[in-house]
Amino acid sequence: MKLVTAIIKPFKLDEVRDALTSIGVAGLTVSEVKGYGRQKGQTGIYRGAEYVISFLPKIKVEVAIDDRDVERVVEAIKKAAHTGKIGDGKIFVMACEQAIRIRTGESGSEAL
Amino acid sequence: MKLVTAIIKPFKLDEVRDALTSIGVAGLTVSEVKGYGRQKGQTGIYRGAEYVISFLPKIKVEVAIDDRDVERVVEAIKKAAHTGKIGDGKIFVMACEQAIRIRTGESGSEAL
Amino acid sequence: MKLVTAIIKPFKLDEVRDALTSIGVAGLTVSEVKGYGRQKGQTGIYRGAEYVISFLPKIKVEVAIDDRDVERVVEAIKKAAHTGKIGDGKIFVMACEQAIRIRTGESGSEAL
Amino acid sequence: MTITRARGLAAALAGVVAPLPAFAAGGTPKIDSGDTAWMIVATALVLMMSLPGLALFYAGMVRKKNVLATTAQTLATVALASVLWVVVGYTLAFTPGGAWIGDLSRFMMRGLTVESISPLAKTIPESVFMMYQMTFAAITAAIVLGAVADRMKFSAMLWFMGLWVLIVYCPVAHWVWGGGFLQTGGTLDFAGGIVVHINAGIAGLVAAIVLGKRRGYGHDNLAPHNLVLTVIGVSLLWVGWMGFNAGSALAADGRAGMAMTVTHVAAATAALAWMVAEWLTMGKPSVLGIVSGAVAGLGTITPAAGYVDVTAALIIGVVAGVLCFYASTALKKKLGYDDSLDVFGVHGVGGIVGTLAAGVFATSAIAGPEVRGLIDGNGGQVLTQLKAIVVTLLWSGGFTWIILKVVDVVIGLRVTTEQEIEGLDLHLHGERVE
Amino acid sequence: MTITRARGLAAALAGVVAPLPAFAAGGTPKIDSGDTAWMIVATALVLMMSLPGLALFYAGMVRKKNVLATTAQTLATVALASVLWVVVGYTLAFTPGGAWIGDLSRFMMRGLTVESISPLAKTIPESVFMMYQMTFAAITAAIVLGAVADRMKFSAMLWFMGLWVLIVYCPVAHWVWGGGFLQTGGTLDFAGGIVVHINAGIAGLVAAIVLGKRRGYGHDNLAPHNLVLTVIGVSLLWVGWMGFNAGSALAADGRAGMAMTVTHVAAATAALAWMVAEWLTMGKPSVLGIVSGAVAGLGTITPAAGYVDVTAALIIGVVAGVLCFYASTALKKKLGYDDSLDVFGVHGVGGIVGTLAAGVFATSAIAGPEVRGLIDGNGGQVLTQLKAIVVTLLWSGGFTWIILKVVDVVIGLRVTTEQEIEGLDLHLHGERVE
Amino acid sequence: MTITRARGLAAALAGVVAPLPAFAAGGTPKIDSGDTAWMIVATALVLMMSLPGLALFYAGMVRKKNVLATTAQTLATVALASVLWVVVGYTLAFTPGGAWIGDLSRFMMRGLTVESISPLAKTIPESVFMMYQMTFAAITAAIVLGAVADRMKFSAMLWFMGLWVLIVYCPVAHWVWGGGFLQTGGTLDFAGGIVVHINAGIAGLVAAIVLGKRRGYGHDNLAPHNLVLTVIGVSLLWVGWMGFNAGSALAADGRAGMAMTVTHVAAATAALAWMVAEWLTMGKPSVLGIVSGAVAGLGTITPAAGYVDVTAALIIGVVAGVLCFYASTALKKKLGYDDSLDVFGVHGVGGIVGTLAAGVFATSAIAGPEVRGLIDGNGGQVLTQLKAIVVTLLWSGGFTWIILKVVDVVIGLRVTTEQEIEGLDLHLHGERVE
Ligand SMILES: Nc1ncnc2c1ncn2[C@@H]1O[C@H](COP(=O)(O)OP(=O)(O)O)[C@@H](O)[C@H]1O
Ligand SMILES: Nc1ncnc2c1ncn2[C@@H]1O[C@H](COP(=O)(O)OP(=O)(O)O)[C@@H](O)[C@H]1O
Ligand SMILES: Nc1ncnc2c1ncn2[C@@H]1O[C@H](COP(=O)(O)OP(=O)(O)O)[C@@H](O)[C@H]1O
Repeated sequence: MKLVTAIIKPFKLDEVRDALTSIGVAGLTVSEVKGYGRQKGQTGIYRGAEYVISFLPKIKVEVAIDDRDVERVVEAIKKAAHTGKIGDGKIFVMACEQAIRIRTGESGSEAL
Repeated sequence: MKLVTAIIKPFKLDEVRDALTSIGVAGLTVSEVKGYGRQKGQTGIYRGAEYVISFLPKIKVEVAIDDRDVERVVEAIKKAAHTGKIGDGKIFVMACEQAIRIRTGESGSEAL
Repeated sequence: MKLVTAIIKPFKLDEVRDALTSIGVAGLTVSEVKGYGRQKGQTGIYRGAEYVISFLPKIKVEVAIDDRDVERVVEAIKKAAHTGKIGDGKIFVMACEQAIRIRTGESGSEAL
Repeated sequence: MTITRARGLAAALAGVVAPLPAFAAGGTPKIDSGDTAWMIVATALVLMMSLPGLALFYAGMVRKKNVLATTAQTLATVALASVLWVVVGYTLAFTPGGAWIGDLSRFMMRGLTVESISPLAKTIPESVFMMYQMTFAAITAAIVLGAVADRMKFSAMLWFMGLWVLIVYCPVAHWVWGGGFLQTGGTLDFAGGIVVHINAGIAGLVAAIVLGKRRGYGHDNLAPHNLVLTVIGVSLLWVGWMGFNAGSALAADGRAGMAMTVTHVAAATAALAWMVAEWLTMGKPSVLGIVSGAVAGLGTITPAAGYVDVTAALIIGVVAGVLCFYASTALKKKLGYDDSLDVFGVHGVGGIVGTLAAGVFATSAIAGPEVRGLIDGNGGQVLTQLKAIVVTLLWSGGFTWIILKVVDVVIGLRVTTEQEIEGLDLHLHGERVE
Repeated sequence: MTITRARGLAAALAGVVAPLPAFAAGGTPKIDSGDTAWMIVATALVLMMSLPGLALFYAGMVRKKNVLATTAQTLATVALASVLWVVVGYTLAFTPGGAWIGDLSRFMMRGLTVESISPLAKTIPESVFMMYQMTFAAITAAIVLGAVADRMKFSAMLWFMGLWVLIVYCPVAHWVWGGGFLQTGGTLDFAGGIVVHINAGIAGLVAAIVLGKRRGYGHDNLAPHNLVLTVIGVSLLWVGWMGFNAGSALAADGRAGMAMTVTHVAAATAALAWMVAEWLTMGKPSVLGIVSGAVAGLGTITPAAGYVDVTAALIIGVVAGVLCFYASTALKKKLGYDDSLDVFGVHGVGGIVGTLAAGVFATSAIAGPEVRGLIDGNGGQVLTQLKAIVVTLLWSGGFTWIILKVVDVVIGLRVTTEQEIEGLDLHLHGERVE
Repeated sequence: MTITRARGLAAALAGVVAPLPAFAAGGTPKIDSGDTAWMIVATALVLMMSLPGLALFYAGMVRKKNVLATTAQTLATVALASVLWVVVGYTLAFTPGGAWIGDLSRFMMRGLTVESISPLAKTIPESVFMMYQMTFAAITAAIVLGAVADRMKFSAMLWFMGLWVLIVYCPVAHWVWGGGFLQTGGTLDFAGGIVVHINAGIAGLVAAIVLGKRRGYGHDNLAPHNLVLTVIGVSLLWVGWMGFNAGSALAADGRAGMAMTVTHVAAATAALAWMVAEWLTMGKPSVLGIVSGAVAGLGTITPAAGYVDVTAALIIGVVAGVLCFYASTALKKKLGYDDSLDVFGVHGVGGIVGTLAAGVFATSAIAGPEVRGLIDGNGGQVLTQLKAIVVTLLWSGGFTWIILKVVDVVIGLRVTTEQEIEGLDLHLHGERVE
């Protein structure tokens, strides 16, 4: 199995979720994170004092999937999260050795 | 070493922590996440407009452990987080190549 | 590639970010987490009732990097996040099989 | 003080003296320190209803990304309406003029001194009367905006509200309170069922329809992000409403006391009624329901406040709570418009019900000998009330539509999709709540 | 105005005229616009103490998952108490009747007109007097709920509070202010040390014991989730208390001015005293401590407000701050009950201390010739005060226990464990704060 | 009431009667229930400006980690100033004494009874006058703290504020309102442009410079963490300012009505002016800008409130909004000090502009025959105003500097770097907002 982690722009979350469910992904976990990258934060001015907001709000989507689904899932996220503007985010793929569903005790692909 | 990640129901956190410490786990990291899965969010009605709360609040527990402890840790989480009702969550096991304790510089199992 | 995850003290975030950028790391993702470990939470007293704050606020920094940068990155974090006091945190290194930049579709080291 | 506001100018000019002992001060204008003390405070209370009352009531109900933008709308509307009021609004609404509109004798408040007294309020300084009426104009305009929360451009909002105060509010206030044709025709509106609530309610409904639904309406979660703010807001509205309704007696007397009493009783009753209705039909009594009920009760009793007794207030409270609950949920769903914060369902429906209720329950025992409703055998009063309701719905609804269409053509009413998704706070004001 | 509230009905009926120049208006009832202006506003101020004052004070101290449920309790209690008050509460408490309870002559407020004046308040409309007293009944009930925050069923809460207002509050109010036996016996309670604070404090203690401790008490972190809300709440309580204590003079006169003065002085002093006591014993002055001190000072001065001078207020403030700090921390821990938001530690202890302090520091120089405390050589006053305290503790404590036990048997008092862990907001009201 | 505050003691003692009909009550002290009602309420309103008004205004603008510490500063300062005021502050400021300072005849408020009347306010109880003035002392001190938000030790803050009230506030209040040399010299300061705003503004500037910049100034994001709190705060400041400015008439009369009118008009106008200025120069109208504009307008009109007409208020509003915007952004940046919450930019600049504006726009038509500004042909008034400004800047600036330096040497002014980074809430008070 693989764990696919995507860092995306917050307003793309609904589209990414829809894209994933439409290709059969049954579950995923999201969290609020802050990103730092090529996309520079705006320079803010607050009453005459300038400052740089270096961390921008992003959403992290984690989805555990079967090995054979990796390509489709990555493609789906890529398409749904894409705006073409800097800061669109990243997708990371890692090996996941085991997965267990707590409710039933099922494990492996069954558990996803 | 392994990194065990569990997505659980929020009100089970204290039980999971107690279960883990009782089998000798010395440290863990938790964060608030939102989950999407078989457990469908309730349909809310707010002043006549229906909507689906598709993401439910969950807690992510991450614990790095020695290879030989995997089974016990997974069992402990499974038992403590179990309610038998849909939405109980998942446990993922991944390989962790290296761990370092920042304070002392120790690494490997020493660092956990 | 590797995914390096560091759990650090919140007030060290700026130093860690500066240390990483100064050695050429182009991007990273941070999130707020809570930690449980050797560093025991303070015992609070609220109107005569004692309680233990067992989870302490920590920051999780995730940075995906090339294999050859692991040592330098780990060193940089270690140095920047170090106070020598209990609770300084941990660094975990995991294998990352694939990385994709959503904006351009680049993958592998190019994407970092 | 001799003349209650709703009987107003005509009576005042004719020098009619209400034959209630407490009102025996007679017709000669003379500043009374007690009445003045009360009316200054009543003015402060009504101002508090807008800022921070209404601002918080609304801010708590929107999504977090729009909370500051929502407060900005109330703040800017109150400021704008206030400036327009001293320049030309007051004189249009509250100088004699004719049946439709006042004259310009107080343009830029010229001639106003520390000694001025309006014939409409003979025991307090005119400056206080003018300010008190200003707070009504400001809150009425600000109420409208709840209907279009989350999607209107700030610049368009300013143009809309400025024009609305002058073209819609000032004439209606003149008709009902400034000596205009509805007042001389005998319409009863003690503290603003018609001028404030129907007026704002129908404008909100029209605006919601012209702007269209919020993105995500019907599938996204648009529920309130922080009802604690809404609870603070409603609480301050409730407290401030003592100034709104009891202040409309324009004196510190038994009339004000009775108005305060029935106002509070109707609010409490309607809060419980909405709570029970929701509990029975939806399974849980929501905090939003309780506070919405309170506002519904307050809005509904408003036109009747100085005319009815406690028993009537209990009845009006129950009816207000149940009807507005129905209007804001089942009915709204059926009709399919997206009135974001239920301006029509609460203020519009409440204002109509209350204006009719004034015609039914007004009683000489409370309101003085000239005022009689259905229960005193004067069924015609209900028709008089109905006429005023229809006229106001048409005028306010029609001109609201026209103003919005013009503003839409000239600068556009609605924010872009990206702005709407990412939030007005960041896009319109460059700020966000952590 | 002639008669201050605490001297009340008996004196009023006997036509006693206080020999202070400022009170020289005599015994004939006549509405004064200045007194009326002040009492309408005082009513609004006391309403603001409950909504949003007390609601926020409490909401900020609970955990985030229960914040809306906490506001719902205050909202619903105020609404319910208000309706019960106009139906039967007012007449039970404030009509002559007998030594124990009033009669039913004002049932459903029948006979109340714009001209009505109560013999208990001869310069303001009865409607205003009735409303002013209503706000006291409402806030007293709402205070009780702090003791059982985080664990009571909403339905049980409604039954408890409704019965409590009728069975506990109305009689005690009658005894002390409505011509009952404590008043005729010479008890001094200017603005509610007995009727409000002891009454609510002991009821809270009993309720906390009957309901049992919160889950997690003693090991989980139950600290306040957002003290900013609590600071807003206490600030509005503080401001509103001017209406509570100075309003209890029932007139805008020197008595009201002195009551306001000592009220504010005691609050400020007690805030500093608690702050210093906590700083010395715990190492840090908490914001919760400063605001708790202010509330302790306000509650403690309440029974003495119209009777004592500034020096006494400073002493009362110091004692209140230090004693209530001790009662809410060390003492509570020793006794082992879980009074969630320290209703007994602050209101109960404060009320007792203040009621005794009124017996000690009351002085004719401030309170008029008939009133003399220990410092004026009348040690017996302290015993009179003590008797009233004991009677109230027994009545309120006893009936609170009985009401709760009955409600427990019929519908159950406490939420389920899952509801308590996951939060009342979601389970009882279907809402949450983002 | 005969004597407006700013004309004060000298006139009062001479028994001068203002020849306005509404003021015809004459010079004999006699408590009027209407005036008393209003002044009790005005006192409550000004108290509400500090708690929770100013506390929230400031708390919303700091970072989340310092929000409770910021409220603690306001709370503790108000409590401390109140206690100092009854002990010695009032008698220093408002008893005859000499040109520089009052005497000690009211030390510990000795001799104050329900009948006492101050020669400075002949229609209300002295207790009310004393309390009203207390709220001014408290808020003036609390305003100063905005300049040093986020970095001052709590203990040092207490010492600083206690000394500042006695050494800076009391003398200046005596000079301008208590019969001191600025008042007898003809200075116009209706409600506190000099005593409150310039005084606090310059003290804030000096304190900001003495304490040094916040860590991270110029590169970290120091923007407000929750402007909703700030909006609530400013709204309550705005409402309370009716008590501040209209209350400074010390009576419920036409003067109070005019003061309320121009106060509100200036606030609304300045809010719009700052909004437009920011929109044009920065591209977006921020909520912070709108509310800052309102405060600027309120502060600026304060010294002129009882003396000018509506047209002048509109002009003053525009000038206040634009100038304070400039002072708080471009100018502050140029000068390079870190006045955290713009105490000098808003209150200092606003106070100076308003005090001059009073000299320009004061007109006998509003202010009575003895008062004439430049537009009435009395150019000398502007010089008189200027003199008072300079004297106050020097006294307040100088002694603020001295007090801070002494406190710094004795206990240190600033928190440690770790405390500043991790937040004052946790380190100074052991609490945090979830
Ligand atoms: N090496 C990395 N490791 C972890 N997260 C990263 C890394 N590089 C970028 N990110 C995340 O991806 C987000 C987008 O990256 P950025 O460089 O701003 O834009 P783009 O991907 O379009 O070049 C960042 O805000 C950060 O959260
Ligand atoms: N494939 C997945 N990848 C990541 N997280 C998942 C995945 N499937 C489920 N989850 C997480 O587990 C939670 C519980 O899953 P759900 O399907 O609702 O219930 P159950 O595990 O009882 O079948 C989800 O809310 C989500 O956070
Ligand atoms: N085994 C572990 N798995 C995951 N996170 C851990 C683990 N051990 C410690 N942590 C994280 O590291 C933080 C610091 O650990 P702690 O034991 O308190 O201090 P130290 O690393 O200095 O010994 C913890 O708060 C927790 O977030």
